[in-house]
Amino acid sequence: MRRIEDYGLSQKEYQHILETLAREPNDVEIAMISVMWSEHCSYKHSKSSLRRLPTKGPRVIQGPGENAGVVDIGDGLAVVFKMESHNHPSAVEPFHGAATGVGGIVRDVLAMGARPIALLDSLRFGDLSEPRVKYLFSGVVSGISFYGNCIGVPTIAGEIYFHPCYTQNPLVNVMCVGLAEQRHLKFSKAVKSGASLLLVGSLTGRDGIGGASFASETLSEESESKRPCVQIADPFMEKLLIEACVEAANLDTVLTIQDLGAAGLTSACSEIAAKVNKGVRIDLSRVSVREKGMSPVEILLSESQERMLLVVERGEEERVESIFKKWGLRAARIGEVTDDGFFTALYDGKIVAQIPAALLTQAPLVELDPTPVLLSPSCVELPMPRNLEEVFLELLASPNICSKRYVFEQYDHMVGIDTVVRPGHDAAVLRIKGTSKALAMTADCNPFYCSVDPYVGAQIAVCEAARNLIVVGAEPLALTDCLNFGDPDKPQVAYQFEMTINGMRDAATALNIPVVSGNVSFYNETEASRVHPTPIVGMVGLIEDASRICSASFKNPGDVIVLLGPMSDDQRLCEYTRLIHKIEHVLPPKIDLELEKRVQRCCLNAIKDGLLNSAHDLSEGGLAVGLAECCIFGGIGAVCELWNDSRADFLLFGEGQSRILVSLVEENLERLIQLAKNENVPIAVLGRVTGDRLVVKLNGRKLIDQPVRKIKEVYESSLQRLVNQ
Amino acid sequence: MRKMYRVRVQILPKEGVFDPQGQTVKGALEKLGFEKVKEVRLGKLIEIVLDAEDESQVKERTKAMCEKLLANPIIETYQLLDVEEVS
Amino acid sequence: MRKMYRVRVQILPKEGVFDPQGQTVKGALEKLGFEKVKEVRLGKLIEIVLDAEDESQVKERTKAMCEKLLANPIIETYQLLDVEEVS
Amino acid sequence: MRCAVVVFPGSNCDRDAFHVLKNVFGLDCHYVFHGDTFPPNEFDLIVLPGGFSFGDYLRAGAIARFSPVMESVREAANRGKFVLGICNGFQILTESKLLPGALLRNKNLKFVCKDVHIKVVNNATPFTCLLERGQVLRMPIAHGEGRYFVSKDELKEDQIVFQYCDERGNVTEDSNPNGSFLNIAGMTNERGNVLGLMPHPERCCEEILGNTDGRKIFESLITYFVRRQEHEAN
Ligand SMILES: Nc1ncnc2c1ncn2[C@@H]1O[C@H](COP(=O)(O)OP(=O)(O)O)[C@@H](O)[C@H]1O
Ligand SMILES: [Mg+2]
Repeated sequence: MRRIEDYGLSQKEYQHILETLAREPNDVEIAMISVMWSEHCSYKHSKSSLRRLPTKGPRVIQGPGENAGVVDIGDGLAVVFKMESHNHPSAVEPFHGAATGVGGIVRDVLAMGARPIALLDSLRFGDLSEPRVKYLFSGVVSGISFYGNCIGVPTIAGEIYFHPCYTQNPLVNVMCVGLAEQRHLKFSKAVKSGASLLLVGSLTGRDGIGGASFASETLSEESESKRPCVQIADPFMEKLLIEACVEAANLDTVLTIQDLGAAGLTSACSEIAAKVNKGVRIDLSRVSVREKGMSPVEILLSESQERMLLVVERGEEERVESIFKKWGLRAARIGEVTDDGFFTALYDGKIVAQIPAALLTQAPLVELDPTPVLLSPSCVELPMPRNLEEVFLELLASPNICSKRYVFEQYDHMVGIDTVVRPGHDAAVLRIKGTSKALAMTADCNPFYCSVDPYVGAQIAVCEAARNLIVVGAEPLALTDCLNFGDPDKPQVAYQFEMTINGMRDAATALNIPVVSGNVSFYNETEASRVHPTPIVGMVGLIEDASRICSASFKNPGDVIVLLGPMSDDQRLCEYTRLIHKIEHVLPPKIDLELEKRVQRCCLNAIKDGLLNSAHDLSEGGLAVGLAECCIFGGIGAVCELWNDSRADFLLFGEGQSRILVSLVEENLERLIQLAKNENVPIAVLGRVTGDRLVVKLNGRKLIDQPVRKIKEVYESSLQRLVNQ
Repeated sequence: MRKMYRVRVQILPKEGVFDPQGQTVKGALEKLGFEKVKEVRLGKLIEIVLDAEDESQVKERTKAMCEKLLANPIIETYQLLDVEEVS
Repeated sequence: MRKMYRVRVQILPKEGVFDPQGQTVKGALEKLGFEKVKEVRLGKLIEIVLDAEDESQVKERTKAMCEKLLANPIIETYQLLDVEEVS
Repeated sequence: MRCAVVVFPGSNCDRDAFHVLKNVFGLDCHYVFHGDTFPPNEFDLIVLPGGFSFGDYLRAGAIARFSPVMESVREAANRGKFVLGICNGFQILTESKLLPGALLRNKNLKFVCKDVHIKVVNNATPFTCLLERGQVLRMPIAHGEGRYFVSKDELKEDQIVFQYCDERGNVTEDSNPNGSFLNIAGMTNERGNVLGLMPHPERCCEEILGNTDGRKIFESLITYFVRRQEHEAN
């Protein structure tokens, strides 16, 4: 019986195997099953909850279930995207862990027959004052830079937060967006028996064996020693794979494409087979290996990077092979699709494993056992700081608010020459050559909100992502997510997870934004700490008319500054309470999904009508930071006068939701007010774009009066200073 | 009396760790006609000049530097190549 | 009879070429308390296993590899460290 | 003007250069694969694009220079055809000895992608004939190995075409993004028909991208080419 636990299987799971097989599995088979049934591959803790998410929409070509989601954007084109985590590998070896994370998600997009056109990265680290955190941060950023730059896919957006809960559990989530002609998309349903399996790309080595199981465990001393051989990134190989796969995808005789990720060949082959109720028969002796003496199990479970599997019409292999050869890559026919539903692996002419493919892909699900966690109080009486201008500057310098320029300047964000709105704004925008369209993309999640109220936090993550797209003039198309949590067998974690799913479901339903792909990463905890629930939302939007792209920067002196949405003094959790008052256990801001929807619609219509010169979503740091950012981006000042009896600190820094700061020429103001009225959206004129200082007055009294040059300096130099300290 | 030493350290990818850099160089060498090349591994060479009392102190210090900073034990091994007194 | 050899080559930035990597490592070492470090230079170490008739052939080949590909004489110098027969 | 964009396996700005030459300037443009060769008179302009030609793990451009296509590029250069190496293309040109010097890791050891300003030092080249001496252009850079190094005796002043500078054209240390010797951003060969530059002119040729300063380099080339042809015809 010891052997079962060694494989990380439960007694119950083992019984299930015995019943299905009607015999004992051999050593190879049980190893395959055990990896495939790890949380990382099987989603056994999350699958049933994920079913609650809305996944359908008129534009959705492919929702969850394939390597990446696919959305129709007209002109015969489709946008393909997905997000994935590489947290555990990055905690151990930040550079190669993050780099291989980029590689993995790129191959998911490639597998759909799309050309990768953009990367986004969502990162979480501990406090930057710790040397180990600095090491992880620098390693992760240079790993992403190394890989993304080399493969020529621009990294155009992302987000970074710092909090001690991530000290030992950094999060590295990467999203890839691809573009494809619809007629060249590849789906697993095209797989037919008799078709050949071609393994292409890198040699198969011993690297990463057991990686999936490793990612399905809490990090501890013991897991340090169980650590699989670290995977080394080879972006040049990936670049060759991209070119060759994109070319091969143009052939109708290439039926489907599958990446090799966790659990390597075992996972790739069983997915190909099980999705269409077929089997596969592969000969492991035909797999080109990097090291001598690799055993069948090692070949089956190797997680060597930069490999893909192509399912090719029988007799058409040569044509495909010649494409790969042109790019200097090998393609080996390792087997074929069969009718029998079995995953059969041969080695040296002998069968070494033969089990139903569906047994591998359908692990028995585990029921979550959530225990509600009491919510924290909503209000506390906080003392009023003496000098709000100092608070303002401190907030601008907070690593959670300040510019991430230090990071995104290390990423090539222009290769491809489509980047119209560069990183640093609400959402990045890529034009689509040969059309009048553009795509906007963003990734968002405020983990502090989620830690106190995961339901509201998840709603806000979805709303904020959508708002970020709206303000550049894009219509949100669909979202992908990466759900980062602790150990799901712990009742509090299970509860956080369930509430998060509900929050995402409700917001996505209200805003009509389907979920088309995603990823779950559990076990982001150590004995000492556990990550905040961190459901990253990645979202892609469509701009029909690329000449109507809006951005956050104030543009022209004399323009009127207007707040769309409520003038709020929301006194709940925000960066201000955390940073200045050291309070992080109060409820996050409220969110009213109906209001949110109306504000977004109003703003989008105003942009489409050409009324606005700038639009900026208000988030961390509230109104004051929002104003500062518009000034900094535009290199121009503003004077705003607020008349309000509420608390000055929360008026300036509170993070009330559903608010967008816009600027426009005075002639358009009437029309904007009319639009807001029609949508029943609160609207307030705050001031004007002018001069070279940001001045904010409340009830006639100056609260902030700073040169734009100075706040720009604070905002843009802070991160680098923290890293170098 | 303190003396000056020059020490050289090599850092190579650990046995079993994939070395795409070495692979690429090997491929290029083969293409250039050096077909007899069986294996190439690419690593770092670090030359350090330091002040110490004697050779054994140099060695001990250098070892500490490697373990603390110069080598990444997860993927690399280090080796002291030589120590030489310099004036 | 042909034999297998392992040869090691070091490639260092040429005198007069600024070596920011070496500088950075030196700075980091000092920060860690290794204050006696006077100078650090960072280069490449390439280990090549190849087939040859004898040592002198190995040396000649390796030299050719360095001149053709491995080192750029404008910025780097190379040096054969050792040749060793392996089985 | 017939143009070629050379494609190394790891080139990743090849399609960008192609798009600009073909769709922005309407030139007759072709891809040439690294393993192919072409007759020396086939193309009037050959672009070596940015990217990571062969992964560039050893040294940027070190392996690319042995590609068969580089023999053709060399011959075309000898015949006075225009050769433009951008970023990785610049690195390949120095490795190939078509240009003097070498490109080293950036001084701060980090890849850098941002807009910089460069100043026209020499406008007596086909690449700069429509520009004024001292004129300042804004252009994106994106490289990890852009620190230009050349020994003094190898350098002839008039081979320097562009220098990194500030907005007003002052060549300062602060405006040097990678530690290049003399802030050098672009160099030609002695004859003036081969230009290597680290900034990416192809990234700033269209209004929608917010900057069209790069057009001036291509426009110069086209103008020079037409003038030369007229001259030869007479
Ligand atoms: N949080 C989620 N929300 C929606 N879909 C999800 C989520 N997590 C995973 N999925 C979907 O489940 C499938 C399996 O995911 P995953 O194992 O990460 O894919 P892959 O094997 O390509 O890495 C994918 O189609 C993915 O989009
Ligand atoms: Mg996949």
